[in-house]
Amino acid sequence: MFSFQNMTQEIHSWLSSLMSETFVMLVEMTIVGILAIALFAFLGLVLVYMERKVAAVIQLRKGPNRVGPFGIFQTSADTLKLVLKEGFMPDNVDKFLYKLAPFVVMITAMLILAPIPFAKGVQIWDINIGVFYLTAISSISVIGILMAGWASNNKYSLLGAMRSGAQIVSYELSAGMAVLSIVVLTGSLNLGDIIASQEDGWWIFKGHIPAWIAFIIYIIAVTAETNRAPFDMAEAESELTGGFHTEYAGMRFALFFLAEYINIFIVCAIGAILFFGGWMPFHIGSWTAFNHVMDFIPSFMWFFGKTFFLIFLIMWFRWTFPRLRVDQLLNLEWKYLLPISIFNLLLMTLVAIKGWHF
Amino acid sequence: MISFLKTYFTEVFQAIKSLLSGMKLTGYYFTHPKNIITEEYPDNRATLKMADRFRGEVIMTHDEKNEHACTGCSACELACPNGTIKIINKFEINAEGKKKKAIDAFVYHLELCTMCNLCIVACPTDAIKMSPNFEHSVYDRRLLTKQLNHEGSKIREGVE
Amino acid sequence: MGNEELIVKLQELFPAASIIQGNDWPEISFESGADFLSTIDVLKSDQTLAFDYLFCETCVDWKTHFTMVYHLDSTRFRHNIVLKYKLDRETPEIDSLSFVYRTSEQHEREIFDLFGIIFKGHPNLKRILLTEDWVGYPLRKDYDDPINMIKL
Amino acid sequence: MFEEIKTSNDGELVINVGPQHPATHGVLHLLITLNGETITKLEPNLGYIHRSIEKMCESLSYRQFIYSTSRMDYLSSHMNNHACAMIVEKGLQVEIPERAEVIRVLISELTRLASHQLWWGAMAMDLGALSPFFYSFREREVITDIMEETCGARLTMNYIVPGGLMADIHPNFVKRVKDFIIQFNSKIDEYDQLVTGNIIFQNRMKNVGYLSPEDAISYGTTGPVARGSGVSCDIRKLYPYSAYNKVKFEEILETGGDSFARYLVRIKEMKQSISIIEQLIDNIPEGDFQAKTKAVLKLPKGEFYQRVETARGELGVYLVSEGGTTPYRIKFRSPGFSNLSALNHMVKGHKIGDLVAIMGTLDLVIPDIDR
Repeated sequence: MFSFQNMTQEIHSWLSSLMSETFVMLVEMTIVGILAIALFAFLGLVLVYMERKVAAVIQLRKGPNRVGPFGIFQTSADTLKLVLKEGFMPDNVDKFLYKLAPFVVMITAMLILAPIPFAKGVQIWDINIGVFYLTAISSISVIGILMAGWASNNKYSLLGAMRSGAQIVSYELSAGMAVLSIVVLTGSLNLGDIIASQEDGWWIFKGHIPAWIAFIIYIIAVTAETNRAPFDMAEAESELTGGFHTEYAGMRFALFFLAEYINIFIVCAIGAILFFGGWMPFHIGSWTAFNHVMDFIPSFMWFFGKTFFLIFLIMWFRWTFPRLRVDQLLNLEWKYLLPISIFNLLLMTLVAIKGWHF
Repeated sequence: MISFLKTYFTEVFQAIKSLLSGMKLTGYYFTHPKNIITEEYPDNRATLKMADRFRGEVIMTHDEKNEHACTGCSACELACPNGTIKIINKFEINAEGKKKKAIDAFVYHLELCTMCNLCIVACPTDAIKMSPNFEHSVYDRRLLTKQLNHEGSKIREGVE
Repeated sequence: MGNEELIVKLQELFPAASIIQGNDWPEISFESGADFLSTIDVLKSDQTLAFDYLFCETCVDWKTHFTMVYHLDSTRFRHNIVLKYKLDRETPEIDSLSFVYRTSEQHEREIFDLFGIIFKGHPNLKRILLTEDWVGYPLRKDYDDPINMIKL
Repeated sequence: MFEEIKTSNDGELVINVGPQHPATHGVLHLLITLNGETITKLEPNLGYIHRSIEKMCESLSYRQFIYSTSRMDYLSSHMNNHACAMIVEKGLQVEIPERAEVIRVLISELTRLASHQLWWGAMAMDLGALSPFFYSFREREVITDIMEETCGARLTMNYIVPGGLMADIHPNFVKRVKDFIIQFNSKIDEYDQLVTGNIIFQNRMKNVGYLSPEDAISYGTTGPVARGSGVSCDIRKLYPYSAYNKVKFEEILETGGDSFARYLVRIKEMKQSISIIEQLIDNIPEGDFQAKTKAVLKLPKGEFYQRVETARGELGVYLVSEGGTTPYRIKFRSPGFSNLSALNHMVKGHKIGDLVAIMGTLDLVIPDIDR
């Protein structure tokens, strides 16, 4: 069967025959870096296009339909426009931080790509504390947002950044709790192990009600963490005109924009890995024949299919719900999500200890 | 304690229920793209039919003999609230050797017009009317000042 | 209360004022110098009148003098009167009603802006529609601005 | 070079909301003082779209000045025109044909529906839900199409002339309005499903922007704003004009006084408008659509006042005539201007997000405020 593992191994052995080990590593790192950036740009284009189409159909519109068939090149054209735009910087901004902020947000988003297994055997960095790494790195992006808000020297930006800070710090907790409950079930922080543990069924089906609750909490918390509506406090265009990126234009704004979508992809990918088995095909316990049929669908299609389903869910939220107020946002976290997720974690631990899951 | 938990969970479930009902509606529209109401304007120009009373601009009707019904009474000019219409009159000698007032130019400033229809109401001979044409954009605003009577046109016989 | 009853009642309360039946509602007019705030106080607090709702406040420039026009409604009895107060053209001054009817705070700013009438006791009397440095009061009949032409 | 954002000593931050701000729906400028995210003071700064309509009307004839009032509250342009036409008719003492009155009311109610629908969509958009805007515009589009067919324009119709109407209704009018009623009745539940029942929306609206009945009267608020506080102020009911005394409808009163009450008033008013239209659409009397009037209108010397219920509240037109062909002085008491004055009172102690919600429920139209 077709496998990415063989391909990467062949490339590795071919390179090893050409040069010394250090150079092989350098070349491989470069290739991986280029691939990551390419994936980044491609995902950005696809997700923005997807968002616009989903929004359009929900809102009884057609959406982009002029550039290319069904407007598929619309986002490329937009990117071109943003690249060509003047990199405008207002007076009285803190120039260093103003320029640095988009890159902080962007690099954070890129770093999280490392431990994600995109398909069977396609993983940039197979780290044994993968889940821990993800939760640790994903909280750095708030620094970029705070930086942007502060450096812009704009009151709206500052308010937006402060809101975002409060929001991300709070919602990290319940997202972490939801992630932990799966870690409790598998007993491993390694993403590869977590996927492998779902070979006989995904955790959302195996883990009973606690897994469902964890999933719902996870999806709410990550919607908030990525600053998406209905939790887009940091931008809140009808309140703060644009929030932390009010003063940004051109490519710098595009980086924020891109990072937002990459973040959505990443959190959905993690969600897919934890609850829906990542690239693991749909398997049911001991139905060997059925499982074999499912194995014929390539693993990367399973991964991207699940991820895009979750992305669609988050988009669906955005185009349905009104925005929460900032104090209600924190209420929701501290009065509802956090207590529930703590109890859910206890419940999950009980399930794991007693072996009540399938 | 129990009652607190009960209200707490009822609240949570009702909240989720209300959110799901909203998602049901947007989900319905997402899965039923036939509800899309977009009109692709420049593409549907061939089939686009404006309402017959639509006020797009003032025109002067001319028949096939290049004759109009405007006597130059300037009732429309007086009725106009913005000074959109300017009538320049001339005196023609007709067949019986009588001097007769006729219009030289019916100047219409489209850029000032608010399409209030007062000039059409005021016109005693129904010489002018509103046309449903709404595509007025031009590259030079001077082009918006129009002369409504055609070149070489004259007043229709019998219109006083 | 019907209009006729209102006129009778007002005549009792304010013998000095001239009261006529207008097109819709009774009109009560005061000459400049009358104690305006106490008049309003009576109109608002009298149990049979209870004019608690000021729905229109404006001014008319009569070239020789100004007339402040107040339209009052009673949300309890649903009767209306028109109150007029004559103002001197040289020094147009009147007591502000912004503490009696909160709505008049903005209306008085507008009247100050467009007519130049000084409202004594107004908390924040400055131009509202025009810019702070605008010269003249546009709704006065002698106002003429050749640059920003309003008349055709 | 780097200048820090300055706050006053007690930590207060002054922010300009507007004149270009997505939630002010135009060029309203609010100067808000914040303590953290809590608003401590709000001062509106008006006049960005002041066009001196009152002064302009002093030089326009009685036939001409009606059209310019469409540009005040452009969402209820027909009601504005109606008020002006009625005041001229009052001065001339012209009897209006029954048919014209009924059609005026019909178009008024359609305009009110269109206005409330735009409000519904725009307010949901202020709160961050973007889809309702398109759903409300789908129905509103049908109304504007009906307007376009009968009146000749979609927004600033200028369908009214002193003495009646500019033209008779279009032959399709009755049928299309009936179709619209059927369509609207099937869609109004979606509004509740998507927005009214939504828990996030209810939390945003309830107990926000409280306006007590006393304050509502004192601030001169009218329309749905005052009715949300339980103050009866529907001119259509209290001082019926035109054909409103021939139809049965309820004046919607909510006692909550908060944003949600104001929201409910408008939602319920839409249903009342539909009921008024249903009562009248089959009973348009035959006859002329216009009374005979002179070509040049002259009002007798005197003062005239006409109150009309627009979609936003009470519009008062005060006209002073000196017997000439133009008004001597005309004053438009616009609903938005008075409603806005209550804003400062309502937002105190609330968050920025609430300011947007409260402004949404006030349903401000900026040209109406500035005139």
